[in-house]
Amino acid sequence: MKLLTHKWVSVVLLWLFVIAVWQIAAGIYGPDIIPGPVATWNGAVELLEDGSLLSYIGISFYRVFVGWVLGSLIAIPLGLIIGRVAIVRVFAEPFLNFIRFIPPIAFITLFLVWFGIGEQSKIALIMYATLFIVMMNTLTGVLAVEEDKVRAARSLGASEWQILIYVVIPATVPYMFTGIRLAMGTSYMAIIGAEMIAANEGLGYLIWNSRLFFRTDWIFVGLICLGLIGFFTDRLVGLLGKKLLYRYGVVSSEPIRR
Amino acid sequence: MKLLTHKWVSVVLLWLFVIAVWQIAAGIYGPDIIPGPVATWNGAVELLEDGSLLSYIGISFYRVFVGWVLGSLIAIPLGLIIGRVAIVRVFAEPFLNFIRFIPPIAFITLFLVWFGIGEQSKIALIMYATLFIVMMNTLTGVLAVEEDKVRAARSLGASEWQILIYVVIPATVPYMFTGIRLAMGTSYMAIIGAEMIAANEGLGYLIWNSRLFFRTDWIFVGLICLGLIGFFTDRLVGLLGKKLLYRYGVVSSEPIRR
Amino acid sequence: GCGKQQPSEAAAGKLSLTIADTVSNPTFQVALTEGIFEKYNIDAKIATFATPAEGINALFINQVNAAYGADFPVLNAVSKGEYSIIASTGTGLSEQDAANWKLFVRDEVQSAADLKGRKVSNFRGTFVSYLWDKYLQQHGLTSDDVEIIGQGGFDESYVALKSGEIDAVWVTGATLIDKFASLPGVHQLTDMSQTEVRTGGEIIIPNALLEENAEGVKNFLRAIEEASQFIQENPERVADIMFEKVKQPRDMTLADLENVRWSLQFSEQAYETMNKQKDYMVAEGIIQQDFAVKDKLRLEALKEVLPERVTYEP
Amino acid sequence: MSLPAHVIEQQTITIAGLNKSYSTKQKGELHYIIQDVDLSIKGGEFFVLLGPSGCGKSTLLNMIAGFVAKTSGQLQVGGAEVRKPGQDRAVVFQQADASLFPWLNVRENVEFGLKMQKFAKARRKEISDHFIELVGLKGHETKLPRELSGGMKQRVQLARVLANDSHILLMDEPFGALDAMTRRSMQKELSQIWRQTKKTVIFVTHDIQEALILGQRIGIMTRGPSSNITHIYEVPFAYPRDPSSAPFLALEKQIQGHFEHEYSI
Amino acid sequence: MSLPAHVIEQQTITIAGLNKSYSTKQKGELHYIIQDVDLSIKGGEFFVLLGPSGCGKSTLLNMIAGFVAKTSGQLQVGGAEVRKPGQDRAVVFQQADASLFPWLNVRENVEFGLKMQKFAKARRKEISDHFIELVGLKGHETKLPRELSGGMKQRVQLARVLANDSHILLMDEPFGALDAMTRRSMQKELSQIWRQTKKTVIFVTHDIQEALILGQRIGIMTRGPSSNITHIYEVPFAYPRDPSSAPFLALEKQIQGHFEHEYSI
Ligand SMILES: Nc1ncnc2c1ncn2[C@@H]1O[C@H](COP(=O)(O)OP(=O)(O)OP(=O)(O)O)[C@@H](O)[C@H]1O
Ligand SMILES: Nc1ncnc2c1ncn2[C@@H]1O[C@H](COP(=O)(O)OP(=O)(O)OP(=O)(O)O)[C@@H](O)[C@H]1O
Ligand SMILES: [Mg+2]
Ligand SMILES: [Mg+2]
Repeated sequence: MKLLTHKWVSVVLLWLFVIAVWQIAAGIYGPDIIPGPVATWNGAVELLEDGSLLSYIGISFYRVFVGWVLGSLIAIPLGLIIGRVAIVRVFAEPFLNFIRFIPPIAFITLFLVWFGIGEQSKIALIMYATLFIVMMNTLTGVLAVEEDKVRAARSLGASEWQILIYVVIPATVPYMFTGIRLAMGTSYMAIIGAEMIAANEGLGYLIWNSRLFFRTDWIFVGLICLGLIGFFTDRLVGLLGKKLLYRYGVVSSEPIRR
Repeated sequence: MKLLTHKWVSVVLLWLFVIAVWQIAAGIYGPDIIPGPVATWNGAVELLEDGSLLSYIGISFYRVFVGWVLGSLIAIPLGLIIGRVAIVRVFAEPFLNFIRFIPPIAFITLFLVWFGIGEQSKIALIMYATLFIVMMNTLTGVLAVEEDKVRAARSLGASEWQILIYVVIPATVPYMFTGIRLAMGTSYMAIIGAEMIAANEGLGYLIWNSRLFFRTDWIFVGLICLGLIGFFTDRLVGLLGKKLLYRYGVVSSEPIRR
Repeated sequence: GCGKQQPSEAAAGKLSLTIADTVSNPTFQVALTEGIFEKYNIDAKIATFATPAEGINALFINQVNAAYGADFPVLNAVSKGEYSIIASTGTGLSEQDAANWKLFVRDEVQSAADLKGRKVSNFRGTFVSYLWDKYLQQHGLTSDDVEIIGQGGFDESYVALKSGEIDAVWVTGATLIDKFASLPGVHQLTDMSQTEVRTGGEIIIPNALLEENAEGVKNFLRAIEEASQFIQENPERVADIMFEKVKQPRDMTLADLENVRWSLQFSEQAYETMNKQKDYMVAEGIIQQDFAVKDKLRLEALKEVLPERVTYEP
Repeated sequence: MSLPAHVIEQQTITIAGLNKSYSTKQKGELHYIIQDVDLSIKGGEFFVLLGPSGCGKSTLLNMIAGFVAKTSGQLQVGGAEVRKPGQDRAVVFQQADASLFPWLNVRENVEFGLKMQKFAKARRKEISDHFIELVGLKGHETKLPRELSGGMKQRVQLARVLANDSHILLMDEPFGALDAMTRRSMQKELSQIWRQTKKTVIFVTHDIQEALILGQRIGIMTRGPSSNITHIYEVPFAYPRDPSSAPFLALEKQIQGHFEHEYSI
Repeated sequence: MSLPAHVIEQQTITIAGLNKSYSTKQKGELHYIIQDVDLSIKGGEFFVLLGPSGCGKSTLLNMIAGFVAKTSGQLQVGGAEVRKPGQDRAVVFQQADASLFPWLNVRENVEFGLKMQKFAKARRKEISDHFIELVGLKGHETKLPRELSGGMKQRVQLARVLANDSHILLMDEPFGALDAMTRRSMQKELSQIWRQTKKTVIFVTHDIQEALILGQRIGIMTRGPSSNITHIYEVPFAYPRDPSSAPFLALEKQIQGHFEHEYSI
């Protein structure tokens, strides 16, 4: 038990178990339905040999990264404005509550029209996926700033602008960070949609295009890569947050459980 | 200002404003790219006349509803087990943190393979979209149950099983409810993916296939319907929660801000 | 699991079919709605997919037991397993059919030679890559001389061509051709009849189905033939059916019917066309295991139902 | 205080050489929270545990309750070693919000233990009626905890453990979160209830006045780490006690002096 | 207490016929929190506001601070009507966690007001050094609030408002969340600091003993709604005060009697 709860041991055991179940399932259902670990590995090797898998990972990561960063950069000021200005909030909230049920993929055609078939439209789709979640979390954070902090600052002589810069923004940092981290998850989720738009490469392209040729092994390769880079970048962001934002109350690098 | 912050006035004003902007944009880009409110309305009428829009809404709603309910019903016990049993948690968490970056749409081919071309695969996709979010929230809730409550119950003579039933589950209700409500959003988002699987009806089908016919007005009709039913069912679930789960600490029916 | 047929039904010639269809094909929808399948003792279901390729994929997992598609996905499918081509749909092979694939280009492109260094659209999972290959070859260019942009739909191509993000795209379908033709700064450079490329369409089913219920398969072909006749005679009715079933706008259906008419057959040309495309696919690595197209043909049912239409001699 | 001898026996708490340590990050090195505690509390006694914040009062109480395992030493209740929580020992927690069940109303909270033990409904009602009245919550039976004030919540906790008929009450700063006036009236009532019901009580606090109002004996815990009980004061005054009487104030001053040198920021 | 007359003038708080109401859900009906309050506090005074929970002490304090607008009546500080928060009136809040800036260390928190007013860095350091030392936090300058105990956090709040050189300190149960012993030592220090710095203090509490240890005058607020200040006790004892002295205890009893009838659950 002591040994089992030790993190690395258990993680390795878990993966061995998952792989075993997977292999058995593949044996039962056959490779077209469930490509087993070996078949998937072979598929991966095939893609690795000509370097395409690595370049796909690089390209998808780049798109996710840029879209996510830009989306967050836009979302944070918007969230701050919506949170601080009651009149804007009254207008924006019903709209946000309506639009949040519309998936990024629904915007493919429109984004194509607005941003063309190049990188822009793909990145815009990731931005869309990021935007609302960061905005909503920033907004929540702004509304959660303790009134006492604002009052204290005000009676210490801070102007409204100083209150925004020196109180509201730092107090909202943990919420922004949570939003940004959650948004990373949705960004990875949106990559398939983004790479449906005139893409010739990328993990989303791999997953989507492999459907046409019924290469379930490649679909598996794509899914696993997506999961893995998602997992590791999330950890990285978590650690960075803990290191850099400790002051602001970002104290845990554990994955957000929700 | 007083009048503006009054809810209904502001919501109506907001929509008038949105529609005006939309009409202007439509004028600039032309109906192929952005169908204006009038064109969209005409498209909606066309679909309404033979009853297909209503039946699409009904069908998509049914799929979302069934998948969401089933997904939640599976997710809650899983979340409880993962939360209560440390050894299961140690195994399950890395796996969950891996899989949460894989979007429902990536599973289209696989679910087609596993569940066929009927309703099952569509509902399974919605279930997948629901599953993790409800599971993660339930898990968070279980881990957040105050130790004092468990201790109190134990020294009042409750068995482990009674603690689960009479303490852990009721204490976790607000988290489950939050998870279920958030999952509703992702369920609506997943409907397009679900209805890519051999469907010839439903809002997702309408949105996706109208691309083939170049009917951007129908895409808009689909998106608006999706947003609206999402918005209203979310409100409904919120109100029901507040009414039925008040005891458990579900006290607000406001949309979840994140 | 809707694609499994009972042996007892086979004895009676009754056939349970799940057909992989695409949104814009009226044949099966009409046969179902007008009771033609029923008349031929066929219990048919239609599963609608966005593209033929996805429909054919559903064969592999026993979700459907009949599918149709153009040469490209069909060849891809038969290369992988126990499936047979039982007939050609008779579309796409004539010069007139080929002329329905138009090459639209930006005005900067006035001849094939101008395509050098330009961006051209490839509709993913279709024969268009083959078409580009042959077309460019014909004009002394190769695929390396252009930049190929993979695309997933004509709406994408339309927007991209309009904004100049691609310079050339092959388009088919009456409505789409009208739309593309009316784009400012865009003109039609040529059509496919000017190339050696033809692309047919075929119907494929699992071999097992032929063995178990040969009579049923014949009935299936008879039903298709009757539906094709009906479609030619009642275009308005077909447009209504298509709107009701899959929401294809009526004018679009009517315009397509003028050009695309199913007429079951199997000609020497159909075989040749497939053979050429197969060679290309093998060379490009799209098909991994080479095979002989003639081994994948099972034309006995068609020969019996429409003997005069089978002109191919092995 | 006239409990039968066997009952007193049964509720006696005997602690000898008790240790509790947590291993720190550097392996092997042990960090003692409490070390070598000796203590004996006899049935029916009101014992107060007084000590500075963080010294280990809660840890000791939790060990007696059976929530936390000891590292070594002897810890017996009624002659039997404590291994797990038992119905004989009930706990009143500091944070009522964390320990009451917010989805149950006052009556349901009070009846919780009885329900777990499958008492009949009528019997449950009878018992809960009695104790709800005893703690002065009659008329509030159907309110949810969130509709009560802090003082009322602590009364619910008290009624809950009394209804469960535990003989030993372990109370961990139960009035720490109340305002000064509510706290005073709760102290009075607890003292009354204790005298009526003859429970054994271990009451944790860091308020000297509170300790003197309530306790028969006051055990002083030293500052942590490795704290233990260095001194036990007997409080000879009759109940109810008057905090402004001279001997009370004298003893208060004496105990305060005891802490003075231990206390800076 | 030897402030120049014009300074005393400048810090005088004059309240007459002050009302505060919130409109309830049924439109038109007004719900008075406090009604018709008259009060006059002169510069340099230590005034304690004593009253039961929920009576409106915080509301009154927030009106003086300028955080909450009055409904009607007169509320002047230094002869001018209060309309918004001002640097002349500083507030020490009950919940240090809610009012300190957790991302700033002790020094940065103390310097916050100075920074907002664009003091030079060196000058800021000089001032903060002085007040950090005054409240006994020397050596803790670079700690973050979450690394401090409750008492230390309140010291930071105190240093923060002292550094800002506000003449009036409004303190809303600043020691309410501290444990009994820390609270006692903080009371001592606050009293000392007040005597050194000669601020005007309005101190809110519901602890009678605390009120008596600190205040020159104690204003008693009635239970809400529509509460006001019915009675003001003068506390004639010299500082530092001894809570076990007979006159102290007598006055404590008297004030307690004042509340007794107002207090049930
Ligand atoms: N699980 C644990 N692991 C390590 N150290 C612990 C653990 N639980 C408590 N401690 C430490 O034990 C010490 C005593 O804690 P305890 O809660 O018993 O103090 P206390 O006297 O009840 O304090 P307070 O008056 O603040 O309630 C503290 O220093 C605390 O940090
Ligand atoms: N914004 C508001 N709207 C309506 N009622 C309010 C508002 N703010 C405070 N109240 C009411 O005013 C009354 C007085 O509140 P206040 O916080 O001033 O009391 P208090 O004396 O400070 O209590 P405590 O001792 O608990 O701090 C309470 O009954 C409260 O419900
Ligand atoms: Mg404790
Ligand atoms: Mg208050």
